[in-house]
Amino acid sequence: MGLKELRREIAGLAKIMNAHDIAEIEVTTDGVSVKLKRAGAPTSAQQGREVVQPEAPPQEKTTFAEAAPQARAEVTARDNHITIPAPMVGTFYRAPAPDAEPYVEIGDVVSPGQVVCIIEAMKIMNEIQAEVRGRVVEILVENAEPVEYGQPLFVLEAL
Amino acid sequence: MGLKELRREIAGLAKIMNAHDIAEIEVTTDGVSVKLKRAGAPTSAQQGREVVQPEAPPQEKTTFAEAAPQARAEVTARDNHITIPAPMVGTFYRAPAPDAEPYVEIGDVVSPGQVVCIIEAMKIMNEIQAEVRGRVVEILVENAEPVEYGQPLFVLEAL
Amino acid sequence: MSELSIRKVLVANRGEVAVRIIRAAKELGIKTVAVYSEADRGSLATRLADEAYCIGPGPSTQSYLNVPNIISAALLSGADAIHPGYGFLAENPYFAEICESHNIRFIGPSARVMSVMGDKAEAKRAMAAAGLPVIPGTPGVIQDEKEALAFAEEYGFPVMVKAAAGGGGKGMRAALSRQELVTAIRFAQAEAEAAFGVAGVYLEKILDRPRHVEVQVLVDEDGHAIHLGERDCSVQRKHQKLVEESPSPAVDERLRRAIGEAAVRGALAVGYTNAGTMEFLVDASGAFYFMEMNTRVQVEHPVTELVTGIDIVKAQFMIAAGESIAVTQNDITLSGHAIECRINAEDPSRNFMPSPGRVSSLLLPGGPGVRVDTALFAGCDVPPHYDSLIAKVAVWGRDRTEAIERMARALEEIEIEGVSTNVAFQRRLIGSSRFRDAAIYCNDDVLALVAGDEP
Amino acid sequence: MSELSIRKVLVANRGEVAVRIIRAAKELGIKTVAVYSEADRGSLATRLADEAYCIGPGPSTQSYLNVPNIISAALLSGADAIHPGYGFLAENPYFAEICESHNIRFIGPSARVMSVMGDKAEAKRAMAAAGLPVIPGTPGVIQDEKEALAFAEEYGFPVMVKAAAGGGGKGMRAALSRQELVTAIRFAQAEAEAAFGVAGVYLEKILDRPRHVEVQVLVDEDGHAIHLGERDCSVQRKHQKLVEESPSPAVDERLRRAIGEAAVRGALAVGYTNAGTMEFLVDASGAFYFMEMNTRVQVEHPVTELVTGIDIVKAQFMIAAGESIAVTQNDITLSGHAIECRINAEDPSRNFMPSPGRVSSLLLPGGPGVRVDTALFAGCDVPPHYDSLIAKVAVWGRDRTEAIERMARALEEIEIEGVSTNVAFQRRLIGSSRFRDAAIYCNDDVLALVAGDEP
Repeated sequence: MGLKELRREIAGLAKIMNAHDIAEIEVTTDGVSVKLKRAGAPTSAQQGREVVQPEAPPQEKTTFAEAAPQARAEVTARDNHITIPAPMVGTFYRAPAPDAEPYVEIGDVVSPGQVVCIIEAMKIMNEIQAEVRGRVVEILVENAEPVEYGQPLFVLEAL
Repeated sequence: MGLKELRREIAGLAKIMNAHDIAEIEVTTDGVSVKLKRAGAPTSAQQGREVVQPEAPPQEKTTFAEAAPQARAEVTARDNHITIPAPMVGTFYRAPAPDAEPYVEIGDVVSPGQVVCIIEAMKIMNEIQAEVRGRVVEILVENAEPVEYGQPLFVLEAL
Repeated sequence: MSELSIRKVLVANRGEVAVRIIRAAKELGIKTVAVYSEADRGSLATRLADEAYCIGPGPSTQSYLNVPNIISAALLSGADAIHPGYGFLAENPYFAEICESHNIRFIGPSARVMSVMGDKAEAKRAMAAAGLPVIPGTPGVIQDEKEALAFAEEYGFPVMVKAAAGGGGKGMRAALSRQELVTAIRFAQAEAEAAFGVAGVYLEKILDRPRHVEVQVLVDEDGHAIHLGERDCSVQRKHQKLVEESPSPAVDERLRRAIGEAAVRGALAVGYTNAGTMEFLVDASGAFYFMEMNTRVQVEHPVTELVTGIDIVKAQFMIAAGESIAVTQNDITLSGHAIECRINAEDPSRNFMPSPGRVSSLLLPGGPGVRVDTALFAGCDVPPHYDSLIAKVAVWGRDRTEAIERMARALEEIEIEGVSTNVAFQRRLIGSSRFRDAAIYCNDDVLALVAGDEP
Repeated sequence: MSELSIRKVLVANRGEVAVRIIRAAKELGIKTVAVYSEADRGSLATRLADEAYCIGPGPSTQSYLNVPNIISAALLSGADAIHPGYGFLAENPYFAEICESHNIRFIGPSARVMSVMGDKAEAKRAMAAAGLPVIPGTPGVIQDEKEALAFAEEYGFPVMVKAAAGGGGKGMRAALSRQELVTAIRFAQAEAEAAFGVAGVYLEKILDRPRHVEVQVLVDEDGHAIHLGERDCSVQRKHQKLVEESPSPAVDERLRRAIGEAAVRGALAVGYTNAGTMEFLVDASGAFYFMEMNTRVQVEHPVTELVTGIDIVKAQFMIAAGESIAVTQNDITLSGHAIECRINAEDPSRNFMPSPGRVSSLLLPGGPGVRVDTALFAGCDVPPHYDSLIAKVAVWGRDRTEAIERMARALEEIEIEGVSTNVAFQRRLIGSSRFRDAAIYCNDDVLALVAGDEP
């Protein structure tokens, strides 16, 4: 890594330190080692260096999907849980018709290719299929609610 | 990396430090190792490598006092070294007259109340006195140079 | 506040223009819906809008060009209008039609007019029919050298020989004299044959020191039309505008009236509505020629706003809402002088390669006479998927000299860390004697000009 | 670029006004020297200036009021002029004199004029002598009730009885009728006696719905004087201006001419030079009365710049450099409407207590018609030693309605984290019906007004 590239990283770290009142940062990776220490802060040996996570963008105002994550169009794994995100913008329906049974309920086991819900977009009903086998442990959206691209719809437990 | 190129990077680092109140930065990459430390901060064992001195505030363009630190009107201690800063803006003179002997030389021991230099401000000659006893180890400003408020003039070794 | 028939608008764009549109809507009391790609999560537009919907991943084909997702977001959010900004879907008649078919007002001209003016050849024919001068050229492929010589004789040298199937400079030759013309035709035909398999060439007049001068027009749905004077966008690099100003240093009151009237006449001839820009070339003699029309808001619209006091994006909303234009041509005067510099995330030292990244620190210029349009903030990302335009610095001055001094000052203030930008290049450009003398023309190599001006 | 007789200016101030002055100087090609206290190390002014000198510790008595250090810095840096901004040394005739004695141009009027106009009573006498109306009052302490009644009869009720030795509202009583007047005098005398040991009182007319209307004047060293119209600064909290606008909604063309001519006459009568502001009270009938003169640039000068296009700080430099004012009164027209909101680092929920600290994140408004004057940047400090003004948000609109809508939009955009500010309070103020109706007067309790307007 060049020093110029590295500087950008250090600026990011410094900002993090400033925003989070970190006293020092020491980084060693791929032959690069960086150490930052804040002024004013007690420069003593503090253990348990804080690891700062990439912070959330400030003040995002989505009307729905308040926890809209970095979801991908493909399923994303978290522990042994798998999320099915919305592949398009539209209205989420759990059943093929208002009086019909929902495609899936909590506890159901779904297989790849099985339809789990419908998203209506521009008056077209799009069947959304599971891509992996798993047990439905959570349904994150109410019936007939709007969903945005990437919004998590179901949580499956991988089987 | 050429020294010129490196200097630009160091300037960038210094700017980052100042903007974010960082005490020290130490970087090792691609055979280059850089370490920066801010002035006011209590120093931890510093040796070897490039030590970039207390940097100027971001893009500060003083014509003089390139190393203007966070100096106070009172002397500030660093290890057993004591700095005498300029208590006013003006022109620094080491001697009472152009052909006179300097008030002090390196190696001299000064006592509290002893005149160490003159700062001329608005045509008035102000005698600057030592406030503590110590041996002069460094004279930081050339004769007849302008000094700004707080700029370090002498380094004494406390006795 | 507002009693407009538009209550909520979806902004089908990103970056500075999305922010610009949201600002106009807010001032009109219109609710705003931002849409964003995954790469633009947390962008300024999403922060400023009342609502924000993710419409797809970073690549624009899957997000900002994803018509079903954009229309769905509009329907779900209850937006009754869509503003397309510039670029992306702004000049796509198909998209305008889909909006209409969903009872969503498309902020722009009708799909029909957009189709006509979107086809450069058709637009030229329509404008010629409306009596606008177009760049003289042979009516089509020349049949023989005699026809070419006759054309050159009539319009004078130099002329350009162009391959009918051309593109990318292939099959293009300039000719300064009769002898050169014959050679040029043969060369161009041979090159065209080799490159495109078709030897046909046509001739066009080459203009002396051409300037890009465009006229902003506004037409409401009752056919009331005005123009807001001209912008001079002659400072370009590879056909990319770099600096725009209004008024044009090359346009006097007489020419302003003539070119403005021509622009309005052309717009009315095709039944144009809403804001649009008629682009002309003006040569050293002051003759002007229609080039093309942009059927949307332009990147450089702020310079016109600064000298006329008219908010063009608000006017777009008002017109789309069926309101009449409240001012007459006589109310429009160009007061003072405005200049805009485009700030791009690109590296001039590496052939202006785009430079995406995270903006680690940011200082934007301010104070008297300075306007900044940007979606930047400290800590924001400049994604690699989109146009490199990240900020527009515009200034107003009592005259061109004050505007230039102010722009130099503003460019000195600006600090963008984390991505490479063309700020230093723009500083040199604005400080160059050629710019100060208003002596940069469309066909100039700006890079060389600026380099030559170095101390 | 510049051939001014001023080549290098030391800016003897801090914060937004130091930045404002540096911007003007840069546009004129004048080199800039910033001075800063230890609390302002790394401030925006020091970053933008060509040179920067530390002149003392945080407290202003030891830095920005430290005349020897400031003069030394000017001498050492070779500055040939000092701009004092507003506050600090701006209206200190002693400082102006010291500058002159060191051959440093003081950017402002002469020390002599500053002395005259700096003494409120003397200024009133001088302006009355020049034929300007001053607020009617008894010539001095009243001798008996008969004199008081005669005064009230002549000028009409209501009148204010004020202790000659007064201050802080003590010994002040309003009277609406003859009967009340007699009582008021006795009460005021008793209160004055108790508070100050002196019973003497005088009378002043109480104005009906008074507005603070001030006129910006420019006078060059040849005595060529113009005014730049008026600013309305009636929206105040405890005599602190909060919102300023130009033109005044209460001033018509006739009154503008009258008050403007009076301002120019007054300035010329005392031999005033450079930029200055004549402050008047205007009552509901349109009568105006001289209050005082500010012999420096005002915080609220941007609103005048926005409607006239004149750069007032540049004009200060030009005049100080001996240049003539290039425009005549007829060239000055107020175009559109401008409003400024002062953004202070203070906590409205804690009685507007100052709120110093570090600005952790910052988003300033931009886009059409918005001007921000500030020294803030993300990561900067707001030191506890100084005035709480941290930013000025000014907008321009074609009319007052557009300006209000634009200000509402700008205030919605602004985000300052790390210190408490009055932004939310300003939003409510600008959104209030009383402000929209231009029905806020100097004597109104703005806090109550805004609270009463809550839904």
